[in-house]
Amino acid sequence: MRNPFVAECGHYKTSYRKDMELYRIPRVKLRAIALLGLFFLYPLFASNYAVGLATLCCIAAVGAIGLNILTGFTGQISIGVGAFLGVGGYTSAILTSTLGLSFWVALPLAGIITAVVGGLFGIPSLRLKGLYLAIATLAAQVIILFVISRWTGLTGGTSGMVLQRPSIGGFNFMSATSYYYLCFIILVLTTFYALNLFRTRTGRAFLAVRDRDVAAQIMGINLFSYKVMAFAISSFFVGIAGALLAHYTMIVSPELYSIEVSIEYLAMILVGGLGSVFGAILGAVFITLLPVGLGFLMEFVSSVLPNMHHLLSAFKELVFGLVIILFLIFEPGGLAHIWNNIKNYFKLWPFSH
Amino acid sequence: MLRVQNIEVVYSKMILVLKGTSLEVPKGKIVALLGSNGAGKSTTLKAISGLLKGEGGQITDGFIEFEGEKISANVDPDSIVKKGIFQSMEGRRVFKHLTVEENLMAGAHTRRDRKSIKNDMERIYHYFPKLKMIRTRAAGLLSGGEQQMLAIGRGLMAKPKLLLLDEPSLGIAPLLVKEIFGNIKKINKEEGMSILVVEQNANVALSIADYGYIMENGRIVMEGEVASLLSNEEVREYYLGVSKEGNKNYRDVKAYKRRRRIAW
Amino acid sequence: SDDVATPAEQPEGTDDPATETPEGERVVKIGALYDITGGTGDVGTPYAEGEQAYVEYINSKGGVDGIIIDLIGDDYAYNITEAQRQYQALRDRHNVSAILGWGTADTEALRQQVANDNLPFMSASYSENLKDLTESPLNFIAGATYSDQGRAIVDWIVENHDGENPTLALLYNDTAFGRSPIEDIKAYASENGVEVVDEQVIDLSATEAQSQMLNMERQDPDYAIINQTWGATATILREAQTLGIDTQFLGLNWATGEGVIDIAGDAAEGYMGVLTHAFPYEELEGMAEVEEYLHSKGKTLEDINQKFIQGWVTAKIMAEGIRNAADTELTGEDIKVGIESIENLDLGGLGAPVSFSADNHAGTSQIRLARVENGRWEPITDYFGVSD
Amino acid sequence: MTFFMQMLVTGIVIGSIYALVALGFVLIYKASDALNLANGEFVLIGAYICLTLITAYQLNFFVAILITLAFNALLGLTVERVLLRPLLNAPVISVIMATIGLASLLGGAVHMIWGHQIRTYPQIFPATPIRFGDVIISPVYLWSFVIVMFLLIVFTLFFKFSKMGIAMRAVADDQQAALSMGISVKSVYAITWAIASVVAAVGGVLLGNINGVNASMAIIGLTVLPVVILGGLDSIPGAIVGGFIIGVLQSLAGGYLDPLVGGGLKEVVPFIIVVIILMIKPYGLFGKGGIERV
Amino acid sequence: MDHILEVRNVSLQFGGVKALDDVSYHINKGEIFSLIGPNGAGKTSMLNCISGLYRPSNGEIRFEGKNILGMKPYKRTNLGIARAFQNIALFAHMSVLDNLKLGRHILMKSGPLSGGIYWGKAAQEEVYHRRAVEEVIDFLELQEIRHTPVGTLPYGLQKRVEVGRALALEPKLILLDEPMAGMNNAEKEMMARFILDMHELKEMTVVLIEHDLGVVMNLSDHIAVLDFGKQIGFGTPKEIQHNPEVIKAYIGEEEVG
Ligand SMILES: Nc1ncnc2c1ncn2[C@@H]1O[C@H](COP(=O)(O)OP(=O)(O)OP(=O)(O)O)[C@@H](O)[C@H]1O
Ligand SMILES: Nc1ncnc2c1ncn2[C@@H]1O[C@H](COP(=O)(O)OP(=O)(O)OP(=O)(O)O)[C@@H](O)[C@H]1O
Ligand SMILES: [Mg+2]
Ligand SMILES: [Mg+2]
Repeated sequence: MRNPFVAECGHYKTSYRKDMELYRIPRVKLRAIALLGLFFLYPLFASNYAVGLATLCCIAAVGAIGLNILTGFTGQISIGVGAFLGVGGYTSAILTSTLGLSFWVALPLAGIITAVVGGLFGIPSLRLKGLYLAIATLAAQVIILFVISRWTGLTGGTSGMVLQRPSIGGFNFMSATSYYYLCFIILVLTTFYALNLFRTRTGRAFLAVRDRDVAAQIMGINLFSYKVMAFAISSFFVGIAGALLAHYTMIVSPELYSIEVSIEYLAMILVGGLGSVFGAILGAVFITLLPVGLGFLMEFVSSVLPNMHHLLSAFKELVFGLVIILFLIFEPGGLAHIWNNIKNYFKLWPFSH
Repeated sequence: MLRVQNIEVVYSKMILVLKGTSLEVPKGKIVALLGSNGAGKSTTLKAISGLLKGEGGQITDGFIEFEGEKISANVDPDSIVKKGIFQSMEGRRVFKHLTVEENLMAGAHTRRDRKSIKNDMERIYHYFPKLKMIRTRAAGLLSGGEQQMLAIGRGLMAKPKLLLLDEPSLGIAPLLVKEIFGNIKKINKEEGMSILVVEQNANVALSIADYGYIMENGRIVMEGEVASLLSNEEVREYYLGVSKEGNKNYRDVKAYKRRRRIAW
Repeated sequence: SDDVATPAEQPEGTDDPATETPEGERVVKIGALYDITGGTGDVGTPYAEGEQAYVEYINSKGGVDGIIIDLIGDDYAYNITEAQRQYQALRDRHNVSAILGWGTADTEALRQQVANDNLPFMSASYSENLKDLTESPLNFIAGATYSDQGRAIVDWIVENHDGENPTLALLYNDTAFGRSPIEDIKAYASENGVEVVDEQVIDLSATEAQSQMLNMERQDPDYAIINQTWGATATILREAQTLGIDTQFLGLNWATGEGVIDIAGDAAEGYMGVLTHAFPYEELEGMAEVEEYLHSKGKTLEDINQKFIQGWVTAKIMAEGIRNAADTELTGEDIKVGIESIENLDLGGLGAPVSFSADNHAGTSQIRLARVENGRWEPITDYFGVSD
Repeated sequence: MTFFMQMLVTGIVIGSIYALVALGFVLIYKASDALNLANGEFVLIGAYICLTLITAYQLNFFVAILITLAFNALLGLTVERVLLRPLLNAPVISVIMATIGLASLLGGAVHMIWGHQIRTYPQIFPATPIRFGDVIISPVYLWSFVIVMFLLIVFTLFFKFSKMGIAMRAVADDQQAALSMGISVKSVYAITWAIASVVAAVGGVLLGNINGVNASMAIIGLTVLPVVILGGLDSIPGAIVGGFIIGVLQSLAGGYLDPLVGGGLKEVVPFIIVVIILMIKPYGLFGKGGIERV
Repeated sequence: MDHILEVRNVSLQFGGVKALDDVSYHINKGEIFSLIGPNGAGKTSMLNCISGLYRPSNGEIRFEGKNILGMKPYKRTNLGIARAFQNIALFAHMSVLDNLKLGRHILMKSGPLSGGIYWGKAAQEEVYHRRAVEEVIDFLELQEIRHTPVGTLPYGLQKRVEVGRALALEPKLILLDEPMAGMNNAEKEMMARFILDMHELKEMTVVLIEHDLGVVMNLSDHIAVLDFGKQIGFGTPKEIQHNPEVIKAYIGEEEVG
């Protein structure tokens, strides 16, 4: 009998359904569950500081997955993530602090409103391509920030707004651990959504638009609506990340959403691996923790060379650039690729056959 | 003039594509390299011209010798062109944003004799009058066949000692195919340019070649003077499409079982 | 949810924040946020050096009543996100008991968390917003607020203006810092019969400001208050010189200092500014300590500037708070109380004397004015405050 | 009217410097289809090197300039060799990201060497402003304008009449195919980066003379992006025209609109203009669009 | 007989070039129709007009009686017009399977919400269409490469996937632009067999552009000949073979046998 699904040695799939599962091999599924469990238990072992960092990583990962949907998977470079984070953050700030709505209503609304704004700024993608579109998104960044810092009545202008941590019933998410769980769960949901999206119709259409838009059209894909949709979906997650971040730092202010932030997010998906959900997460963690790690390095350096102190921050900047460059040169496939290599190594371990 | 000795080529460090290929192009001759899809013909040409690297390929064994001198595996394509080997790549690969004329100029990039470039361009236009009509148009806008003409013309502009042509007849109308191959033969005769041509259209290729190789699955499976190839039964049937019963009708192929490749 | 945030759970490890070194000294950890490389790095760098210098000096003297200060700080490049990150590291990783801060935007951004975490926060931002004890119960202001500085200038204008109806322009940058005193100054000016005829936004790191200066020139104000740091201030003065503008420019404290002259050259002649702290070349009692410290480093007073002194003084005030809390465990709460019990702290002339209390976290409202004469700042008034 | 004229003149001068910096972007784009986001740092380094040579080593201005240009050429070559070459076959966005990394690296190095304070050039051009009626122009401005115009003409001619132009565009179109023509992608890149870096240095020295130097000068790289896009990424005349348009409109917006909205519009206006123009001409005023035939 | 496609007086211009000049013909439902002509004659441009990538300056194109001129390309696909390109236009980074699934885009329904949640209908749909795609894979004998990224396949196989993708769409009208270019005789035979099969089994109308006259003459029911944008012949293979103008412009004297 013909059995075409010789994908992984030792595992034969007997139905299409099985062949198409997210985790095609039981061992992989197990590993995914174990990994989830590990991160769930993480706060029990980690210091508050470490939990705080992990929270920032989760939030960044949600945003990075969002950006990756647009840039990595649909091929529309966006340099406007910073501003979209801002839209999410401000929306939630206005809804909760000014209008007194609950966080649980404000969070999805922040996503939706950012999606609408993102979709709006995605309209030029109808005509613009590549770097021209990228600069249009940069324009979005600049214009949105300008509006935020000038619409003082709504946004508090340059001095920003203050937010509260969410609460549910009598429980308040003030502690590092509780907020970590909140963000972690949202990250898990986001991850599953993105993974599913890209093995179904809409996701495939995004990929098609990225690779060859003329051919995509001939497959019956409405380029315009899919491009705008990619902007909207991507912005939705960026907006959610923005809202989470705002309630974490408990402040929104235009300075929080500068171009540097946009660039940091781009770095996340590039270092992580373009067009990889998992890569986006790894990249987000990496870029979030890099300054922290460099901080440790600097502490060490300054204990050895106390007079260097002045040069340290500049040195940090230099090393940051260097790390990005080395990454691109030596691992163009990104962290996701490294991860895969490690996985492949262990898959065959201890019998490489 | 060119000797390819037992080369092995691997893509992405894993996929072995050429498994000990050897072939020779004598000075001033036309050699045809035939074979099915995926046999490794383009890979062979890229190995010679040094273009493998750009696609993640690598020569892992064997060597290539040009005019008695080994071509090191690490040398860049541009210095190979300077040695006098020019490959006209598969799939045309014209510079989309450059005009037809600029594309031809790009072909002459390594030439020092700038004066005669204008002349040569006229010669190309003479071979392909259509190109002259559209010489200021961006090459990306040309029709498939027009691009193909341009790709060949670009190769001729380089005036190499050895020209590697990858499927020059692809997408060219039958009348023009004849003309192009006629011209190739003429150039070969008049200028002594050696030519290695990869073709699916075995009929025309063999009509101008002096010698032929047949490649399957990364190996040369047959070689010989054109006359001897033409008289080989299997070659006739599989590559030339002439069976014992004479010309068949494509309508009837349904009745045929799918024919297996020649298995030696 | 409109409930006010409850205080965070105490950071794990409620161990005594004042630890002991092997030699048996008591140590208190103080965090610091510096701007060395950011938009305000021109004044941030000497200020940071001043803070570090004072701590090093006092430690070399055996600490504050035997308590060694462990100052843990880093450059945050005037970036709020980075400030947030570093604040968390200081709080959770280093368990600091108090923080020396820097920018207005980040200080205001952090004030709620600071309150939750019970960490006294003494910023280099003199934003009047930080005076509000309900919003910022843990923030302390070491110098006269920007608004007070502006008001003082308005007072000076009213007193010294010849002729009728003085007119005023405001030049600031589009940051929380830049905008902080603007509304207050406008209100105070109109109360006092000074008309604000123009406002121009000039970027912190602007190296040209031609259109703004031309616009201002059209209103031809008698005076213009600059709320910037050195770079933009010098830019303004140079543009004004090029365009031949005869307005009298007056800077708030961060727009004052040696750096302006270094960059603007003779365009700075006649420029006036607010002095919250002294110049190193002034002969003052408090300068002896500074000199002693510099000497130990093989340097002289020529090597430092007024912002260094400002940083020095701020650290000194913080040290005084620690001294007042010496008998306690030196938690954040303890130091807060310690600072609140500072009364009329004499700074040897390096700054106006400061006093804090449980319901006043603004140390002083006194300033001096100085003018650039022959390439050097000369104080032209004594300390004075807003006349109310 | 005077006010308008003054704004116009300022806009033209600033615009000419924009054009020069934009030229650096266009060159790199023509050869590699990528944006060099470290261009601003190239400008900055040029400005600092020349300044240091003049102040610390007391060199004559012209000698200093020549050394600066040589230094930047070397810098460009090094960057190409170390950074770009390993990325030869990488996607464009990786190249762009690498230049962002480069920007951070160079920025860090500059900070370590020169610190953060504004520094000013000694008076090289006469200080007394020139008056045309009521319009005031500093001589530096005038000189900058003349130098920039001269350079722009030189470059336009160079690319029009040298083999280099075609080779560059061929490389940008299809690296593999360019290689197969015998075009050395490496040397095309090396030359382009060297030239782009030299152009940036000229911009840096001029800007330094106008405004003084500090780290924020690198922002010019970002400011000029709308210029490049407006003119069309691959067009040298586009960079020039775009520079003037943005320079003038920005200056006018700064003059007339900023006071209305409370400032900051000057930085936003170029982007607004660009979006509007792009909606009408998706590849900028002079840019050639992507060619896609089916 | 039913005309599935009618082209009336279509002209198309690029600057000074007349790519199509007043072309008219019609295609019967269920036939194999070929477009031939020298290089640059306007054959691909003709297909582009049908699939909506080019907009004729003049004329009318009717699909099943409905004027489709001015309709967006993706809408025409939705009507049942599929296309395989001359210059392969596959999604190079995707597997053969995903390329083929993309061919079924219009037949599927799941959206960003249901797809992302992947529950119930969306999951069932994926499985259902996977089955359909596997049929195409079987049909074109692509079994061994179904998980291979198409970018690394040799030219000939890519051509086959390209045809497969159009086929997966289950169109009423399939436009094949030189599907046999770059194939040797045996491979051409195979492709001919596929074309005949899909024509017969799936009852598709086929429009074929091909330079191999043997193939064209054998397979076609009708042929239109273009030269410099002008239609210089229309008819059955027999008629075309004997049309002197066609012989002069395209076939060449000796070819007529
Ligand atoms: N970049 C690549 N990475 C991996 N495999 C490759 C790559 N390029 C070619 N191959 C594989 O190498 C084999 C030979 O390919 P090649 O292009 O040389 O064939 P060919 O004989 O030219 O075929 P065709 O007639 O279809 O052009 C094929 O199986 C192909 O899949
Ligand atoms: N978008 C375009 N812009 C300019 N000219 C074009 C464009 N598309 C096609 N042309 C021109 O129109 C003519 C017809 O081109 P088309 O691609 O239709 O030819 P074809 O018959 O398919 O030729 P081939 O057999 O070589 O593929 C050619 O001269 C071509 O250069
Ligand atoms: Mg091939
Ligand atoms: Mg065609």
